[in-house]
Amino acid sequence: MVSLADLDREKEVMTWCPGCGNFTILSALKKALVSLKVEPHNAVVVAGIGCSGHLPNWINIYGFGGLHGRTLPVASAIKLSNHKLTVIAQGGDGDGYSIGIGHFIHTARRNIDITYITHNNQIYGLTTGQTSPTSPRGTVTKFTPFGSLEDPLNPIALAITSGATFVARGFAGDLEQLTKLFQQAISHNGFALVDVLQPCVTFNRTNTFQWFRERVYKLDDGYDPTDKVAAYRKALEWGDRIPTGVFYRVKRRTYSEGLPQISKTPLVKQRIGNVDIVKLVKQFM
Amino acid sequence: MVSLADLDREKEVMTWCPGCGNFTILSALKKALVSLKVEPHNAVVVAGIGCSGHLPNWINIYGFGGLHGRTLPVASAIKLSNHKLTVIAQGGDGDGYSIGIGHFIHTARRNIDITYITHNNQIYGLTTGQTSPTSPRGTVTKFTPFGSLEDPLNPIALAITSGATFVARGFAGDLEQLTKLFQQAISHNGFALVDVLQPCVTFNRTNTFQWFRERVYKLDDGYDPTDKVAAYRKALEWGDRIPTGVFYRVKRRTYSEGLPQISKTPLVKQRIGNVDIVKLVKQFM
Amino acid sequence: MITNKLSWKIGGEAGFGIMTTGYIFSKACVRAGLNTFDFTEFPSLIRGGHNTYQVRVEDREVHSPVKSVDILVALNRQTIELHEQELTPGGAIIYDSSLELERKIRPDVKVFAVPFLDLAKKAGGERLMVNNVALGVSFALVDFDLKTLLKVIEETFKDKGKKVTELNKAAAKEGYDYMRQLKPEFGHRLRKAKTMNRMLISGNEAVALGALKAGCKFIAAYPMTPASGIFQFLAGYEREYGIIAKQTEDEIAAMNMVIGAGFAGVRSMTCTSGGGFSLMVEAVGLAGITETPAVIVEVQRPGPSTGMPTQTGQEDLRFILSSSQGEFPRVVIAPGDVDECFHETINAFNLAERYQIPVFILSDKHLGESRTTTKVFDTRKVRIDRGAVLSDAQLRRMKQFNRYEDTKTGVSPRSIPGQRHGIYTATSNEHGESGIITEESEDRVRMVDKRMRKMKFIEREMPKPHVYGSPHPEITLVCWGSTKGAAMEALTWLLRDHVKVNLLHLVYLNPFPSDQVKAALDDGQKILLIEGNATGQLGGLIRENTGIEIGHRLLKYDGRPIYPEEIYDKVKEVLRHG
Amino acid sequence: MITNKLSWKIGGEAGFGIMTTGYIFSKACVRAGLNTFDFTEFPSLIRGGHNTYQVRVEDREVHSPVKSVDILVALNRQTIELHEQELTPGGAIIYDSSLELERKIRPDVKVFAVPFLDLAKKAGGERLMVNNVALGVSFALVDFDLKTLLKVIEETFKDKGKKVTELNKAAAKEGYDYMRQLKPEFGHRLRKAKTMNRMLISGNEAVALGALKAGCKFIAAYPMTPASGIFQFLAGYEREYGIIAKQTEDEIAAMNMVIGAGFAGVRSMTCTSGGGFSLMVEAVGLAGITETPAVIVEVQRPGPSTGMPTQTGQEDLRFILSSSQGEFPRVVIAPGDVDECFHETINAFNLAERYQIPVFILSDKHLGESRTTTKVFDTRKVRIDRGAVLSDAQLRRMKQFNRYEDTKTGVSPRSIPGQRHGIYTATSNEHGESGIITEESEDRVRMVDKRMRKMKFIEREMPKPHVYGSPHPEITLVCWGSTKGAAMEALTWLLRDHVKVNLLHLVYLNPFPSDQVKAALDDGQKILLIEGNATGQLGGLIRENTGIEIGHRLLKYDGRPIYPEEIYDKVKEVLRHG
Ligand SMILES: Cc1ncc(C[n+]2csc(CCOP(=O)(O)OP(=O)(O)O)c2C)c(N)n1
Ligand SMILES: Cc1ncc(C[n+]2csc(CCOP(=O)(O)OP(=O)(O)O)c2C)c(N)n1
Ligand code: SF4
Ligand code: SF4
Ligand SMILES: [Mg+2]
Ligand SMILES: [Mg+2]
Repeated sequence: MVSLADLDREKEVMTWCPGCGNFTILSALKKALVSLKVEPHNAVVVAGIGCSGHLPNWINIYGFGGLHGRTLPVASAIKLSNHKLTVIAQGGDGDGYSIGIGHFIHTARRNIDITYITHNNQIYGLTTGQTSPTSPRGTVTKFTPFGSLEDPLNPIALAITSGATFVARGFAGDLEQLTKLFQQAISHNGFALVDVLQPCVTFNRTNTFQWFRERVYKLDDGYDPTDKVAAYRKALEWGDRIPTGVFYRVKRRTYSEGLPQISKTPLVKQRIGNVDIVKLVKQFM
Repeated sequence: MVSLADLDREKEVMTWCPGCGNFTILSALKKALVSLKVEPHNAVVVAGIGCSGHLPNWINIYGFGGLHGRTLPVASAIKLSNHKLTVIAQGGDGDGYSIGIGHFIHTARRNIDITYITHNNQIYGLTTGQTSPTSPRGTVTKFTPFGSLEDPLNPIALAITSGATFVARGFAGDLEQLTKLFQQAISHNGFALVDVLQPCVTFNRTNTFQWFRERVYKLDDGYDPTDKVAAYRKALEWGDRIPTGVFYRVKRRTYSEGLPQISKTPLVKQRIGNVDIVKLVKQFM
Repeated sequence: MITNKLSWKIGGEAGFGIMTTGYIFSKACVRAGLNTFDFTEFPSLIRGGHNTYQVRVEDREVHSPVKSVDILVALNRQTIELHEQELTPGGAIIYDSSLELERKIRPDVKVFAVPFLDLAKKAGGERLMVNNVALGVSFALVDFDLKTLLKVIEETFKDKGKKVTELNKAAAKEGYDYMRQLKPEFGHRLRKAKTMNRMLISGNEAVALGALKAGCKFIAAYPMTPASGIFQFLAGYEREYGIIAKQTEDEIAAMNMVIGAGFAGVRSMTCTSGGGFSLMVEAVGLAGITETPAVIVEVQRPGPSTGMPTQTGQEDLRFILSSSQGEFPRVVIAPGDVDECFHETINAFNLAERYQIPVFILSDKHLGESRTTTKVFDTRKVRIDRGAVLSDAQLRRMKQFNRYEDTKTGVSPRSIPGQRHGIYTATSNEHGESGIITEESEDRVRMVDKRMRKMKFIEREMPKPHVYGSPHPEITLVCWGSTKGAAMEALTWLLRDHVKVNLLHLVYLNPFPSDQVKAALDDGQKILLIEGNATGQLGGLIRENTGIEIGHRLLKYDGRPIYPEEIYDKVKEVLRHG
Repeated sequence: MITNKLSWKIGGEAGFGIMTTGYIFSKACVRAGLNTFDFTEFPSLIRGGHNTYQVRVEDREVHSPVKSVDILVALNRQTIELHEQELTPGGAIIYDSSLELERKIRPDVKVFAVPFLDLAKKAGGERLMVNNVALGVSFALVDFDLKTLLKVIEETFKDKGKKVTELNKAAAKEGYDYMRQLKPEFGHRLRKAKTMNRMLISGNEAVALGALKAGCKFIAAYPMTPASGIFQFLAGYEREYGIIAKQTEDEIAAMNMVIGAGFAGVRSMTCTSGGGFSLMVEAVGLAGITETPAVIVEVQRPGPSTGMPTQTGQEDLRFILSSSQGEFPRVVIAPGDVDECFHETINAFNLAERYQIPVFILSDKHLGESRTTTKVFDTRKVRIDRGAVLSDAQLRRMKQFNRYEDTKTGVSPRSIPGQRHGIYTATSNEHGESGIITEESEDRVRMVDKRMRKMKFIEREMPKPHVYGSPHPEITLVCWGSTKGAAMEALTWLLRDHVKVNLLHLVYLNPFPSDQVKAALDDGQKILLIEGNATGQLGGLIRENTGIEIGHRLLKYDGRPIYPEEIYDKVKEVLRHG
């Protein structure tokens, strides 16, 4: 049996600011993995660069801390190389929605069976405070002393548009719900986004825990996450009330399922010692 | 008075395949510019790399043929440098929706006042036939001999989601409508996408002029392009019937309008001969 | 009468099958036991452009095309205008008699105006069959074996059904008969020879075949001329050979995927050209610091930027050598011919995994897309060496597994995700031996030293540069990569002229084989540097590493390959004047 | 008693204002007429990390920090653990008396356990005021001018309101009084001096100021440590100076925007570090072939990949020199101090427009983020030269405007979009003089030659490398960029020791000043190469361009700047042994 303790790396000092929403995300992820009985050596987390990107140092599963914005191609390739692994990609809102947005959209439409967790703090944390694509218009930062001039992106609507087959929003102030969302996302067969509202207590003084607590509510049981237009309608809701939960869910063949060459044996397990190319050579003769 | 002849570059040999949809796009663009009385020296077209990318060689306005997928940043900067210019970006579906999709999304949300024309032939033309992000699943190409495994993107829905303020679809088989759409897009104050269904007669044997003629229809006068959810609904329509026309249109402050520093004089006209930095130097003393 | 020594060229409008036609000509020659080198030229346009396919045929091995042409088949006027001057005196021009020529053709060549379309129609075909008529006409002119030609035509079109095949054959036969009946007098002929076990293959195909043989299971790439052929080949065998060939959204994704797959324990690669590689540069450093094996094939074309997408050049050597911020070990291999393409690709995969580094294959359009005749690749000595991967048992026995253990060779045995006792975190940040981020001075220095130490060990086992020709040269030719072909040809010609000349050809460019290069060049002889770029990049590298400054240079950067004639002439000039 | 020669350092947990505190200390010294060099260290973490700010103070010019510390102010235990060893004998350690120390402090230093929090509270403040207490204590210890300190505190906090300002001042005063009343005996003191017209400025700020002065109107960048300071500075003056500062979605967009603005006639720039620059590589070639002016500031940090984001290094020289496929002219400038940062940035803009090329400013974290005291920049000689831009009248008079006209210098006069008679198309493909795509051999060669020709003319007008020190040296130090500071310090010390030594410092690295370097190194003297990397990149460049191989090397790559002590020791060692 896997326990939470198996996922710990107590030795390593955690460097997130006290009170940062990232702690909850890490806890929820550990709990979800444990509850799903994923063995540590069969899980891989791929991180970007950002405060969020430090996460793989503090969870005892395979980890790959890649480049800023490039989590998804790395994670996709790991999954295709060994689709028996549980593959999780995670990174910041800058990482995923600014520099990395192209990969987000294309990984979604590919429906590669990985879970993508975004630590959406509406700010660049690690670089000490610049606007991110989810910062509200008018946000004042070091880079935008006169207020940003851009409308924020809507990650939920973007995911739906791009073909993600599981689209959810969580809140780092609600460990229980977040854990459940991660469980569902990891269990989902296909590309799953969990966009997490993650207060940055140091650089985002607007979207605080308090601010979110006053606004978030859970999509209720009556909500039908298979209706795309309805999902769009919910996705557009942002302001006094902010819905959380699973916005959209649909079944579609995953990328791996379209590859007969790995239906029996994962790529990494196939032998390469003595590939026979005689037949091919003949073609050139 | 500007005439169509002013926009010609007869000397240059056109190298598109006979019958290619690109010819219509070029004609429509010229007609739109003439009808809007845009003087050739006040217009700039920024192209990507692809068959479509050859266009600036054959129209007598300022042209910039940049990199594959990078039309929009170049076009944006030209516009910000001199917002009196009419700036048009154009490129292929690979250029804009694959490698360049990040710029597409971010330029849209910035609402920079440029027109973006995509030559959407659902294939990579110049590289002699590979799938593009708009190729239907199962498309067989040199790169996907067993059929592509990815669902196509929906450029119209993506543009709406990203905050484009004018979103339209044209068809290279309808010069008149296309000209009108280009006129509207260029006149629109803000980021305008015209996604053009452009048959590639050489590498796309499925989505031919005939194929489209049997399917396209025009959004009628009763359609309200300011209703976002309705726009999504229309955007999702693709198959036996394919809507064309303006899907979505909304007013929003453009990026330039948020910049008081250019409200009087375009950046390029501001004098730089003798910038006074004495005050700033004092700060460091 | 010259036997089995011919340079044949066909030219016509793009989009009308010139490429296939040239291929058939060449393949038929190879089937008949001859050796060929094929060379194509086409602009980066789909139609409206002008294409040529040139086949050099001999009964001995040929390493490069020559500038001169003995038979020119012109399907359009441009072919005559652009290439008439390339004809050897006494050569032949065969052109479509329906073309309206604006001026006389050179008096010193034989002219055959052939009613191509009429003949095609006579055979029951149409415009598209004209090329086959041209093949038949050409074969008749050199009195060559029609049967072999028809056989190759049959194989080529068999997928299109029997009817098409027969029509194509009939067209060729019609052309053949037409020319025979003219009883042309011509100074060249081709005869069957007995050479066996020959393949007609391009550099791109050889690299792909090498990758397959090396056990590459994953290729991620974004389409880019002239590298696409590699991906295309492997994509065709995805199912049969259990490979995943992933067309990505861009080159950034491709390179990051290669790293993901490498991290997960799968041999993986990408292929691209300079512009695409530019986008991979950041991830190359990621492979560097995470010590992830990766094979990157860069098929060069002339730059800067988009440059000339369908032409050739050798301009990216210095770029590849220093690409990405920071310092880390890498190997750069520039094969000189298709045989080296095959074997060095296998080496690349072995080196990448054994040293856990990015390894580059630096090719170019000329090498990548020109087909040439070569002996069937000898796979008997091929070994797959996956380097230090710990077994489950080994991992279990370890007190602590340190992924980046500081070892004598700098190589740290690794685990593969999924192994129970091999859990670790790789990171693009500097880290300690365990893999966890650190910014301590000592950790940093230890890791830099550990990584860079690999270079010493690679250098020791690296194949030495080849030296061909005279043992005591008065002049040494120096070149790298695909220029080998033309240099080998020129070498042969010069040796035949009793010039004391040799050739130093570099395949391994990093680590740089300083001692061997120095030894080869330190003999007081004249030295001629030959490169496909404007700045003499290898020349700079040689001076940087050996102190030797090369005085004579043949630098070509017009997008065309270097021809043996150019080298030959330059050597003569240097020996005369310099 | 040592007057006006002090190395002061404060350390504490990240996120508690150490940076501001150090800045106040330094600024107060400058105001009092002294010279400082500030040096900060912090990990790439927001909290939980450990920060230090070190200020070296003298009454003569200082060019670099020193390793040794005379006063160490420790706000946390780590400061003591990590930095105690840096203290000079007789130095002082001031620490928070509430810290529980695990072991004794060195016996040869003076120890002051100060109840920081109590004092802060006494002044009416809280935890955050502790830093000001430390400032007061420090000033008292060196018997320095409290008034100046209070004035600088006031200026620093004035935006936060009167109350905060007064509290901060009170805290400083409390600390000052506390220490005065202890009547400490200490070997260092600071005294006001009369030097005037001094600024305290960092390299990043100096570059930004240079850009402003040069008429830069457009900066596009993506946040990246340690380059962000440049953007930040300019963003703050967007409105006042009529600039657009655009944070982009990534570095690819940033570089392409710079090119768009340059094409449109606006002086534009970007700033980034190695990883971000990796993503710009493709577009650098676009600037190259379209001949669009562009200024790129790369502020280096140690790689490869993410490496050590908040440390320093000089590892990207070769990368910058060869970045992007193909060959095209570029200028690479590595300023050595803040004055050069300012002036060379202006030069960069002039060169970029005059030669229509990308120009690089290669800085690093140490230069970019360390503040230093310098004379107020002399702007009297600053000239803005926009190069050959055709007027409307000139264009009208032309029969045909050829954007890429083949000229003697390689520079073709350009038009700006919006000019009636200047219409043309720029393209990333190879093109003819008019700008229209071509793949012809001659056009290609003409364009390559035309572009590369610029290098010759740039070389001719380029400032020569500086040589400082003895005219007939027995040893020459060679370095580039930010290493100048430490080398200048060491030079001063060595000259004081009567060592015959000089320093060759390179600011312009491309085109490479081969003749001058050769002349400076060809004297039979010993040569010591000093670089912040592991492979000796400048060393390679020197050998490549002059044939001179440098035998002695001081290479440092632990992420820390090179210290003058290290150079001094190495020189002594080389002179002794080697
Ligand atoms: C190519 C590249 N550009 C820039 C950076 C610098 N950088 C590091 S983290 C970061 C953004 C951090 O914001 P986000 O992704 O939202 O993560 P957070 O810190 O908020 O968790 C940036 C721009 C980088 N590492 N790589
Ligand atoms: C960075 C980079 N990668 C790849 C290429 C090669 N390339 C040229 S055009 C093209 C795609 C063309 O497809 P599309 O954008 O749809 O344009 P079309 O030719 O169909 O008009 C590609 C991949 C390139 N020029 N640059
Ligand atoms: S800066 Fe913000 S996101 Fe980063 S660790 Fe601190 S609170 Fe968390
Ligand atoms: S390949 Fe297709 S898109 Fe390109 S010119 Fe030909 S028809 Fe048009
Ligand atoms: Mg963030
Ligand atoms: Mg296309």
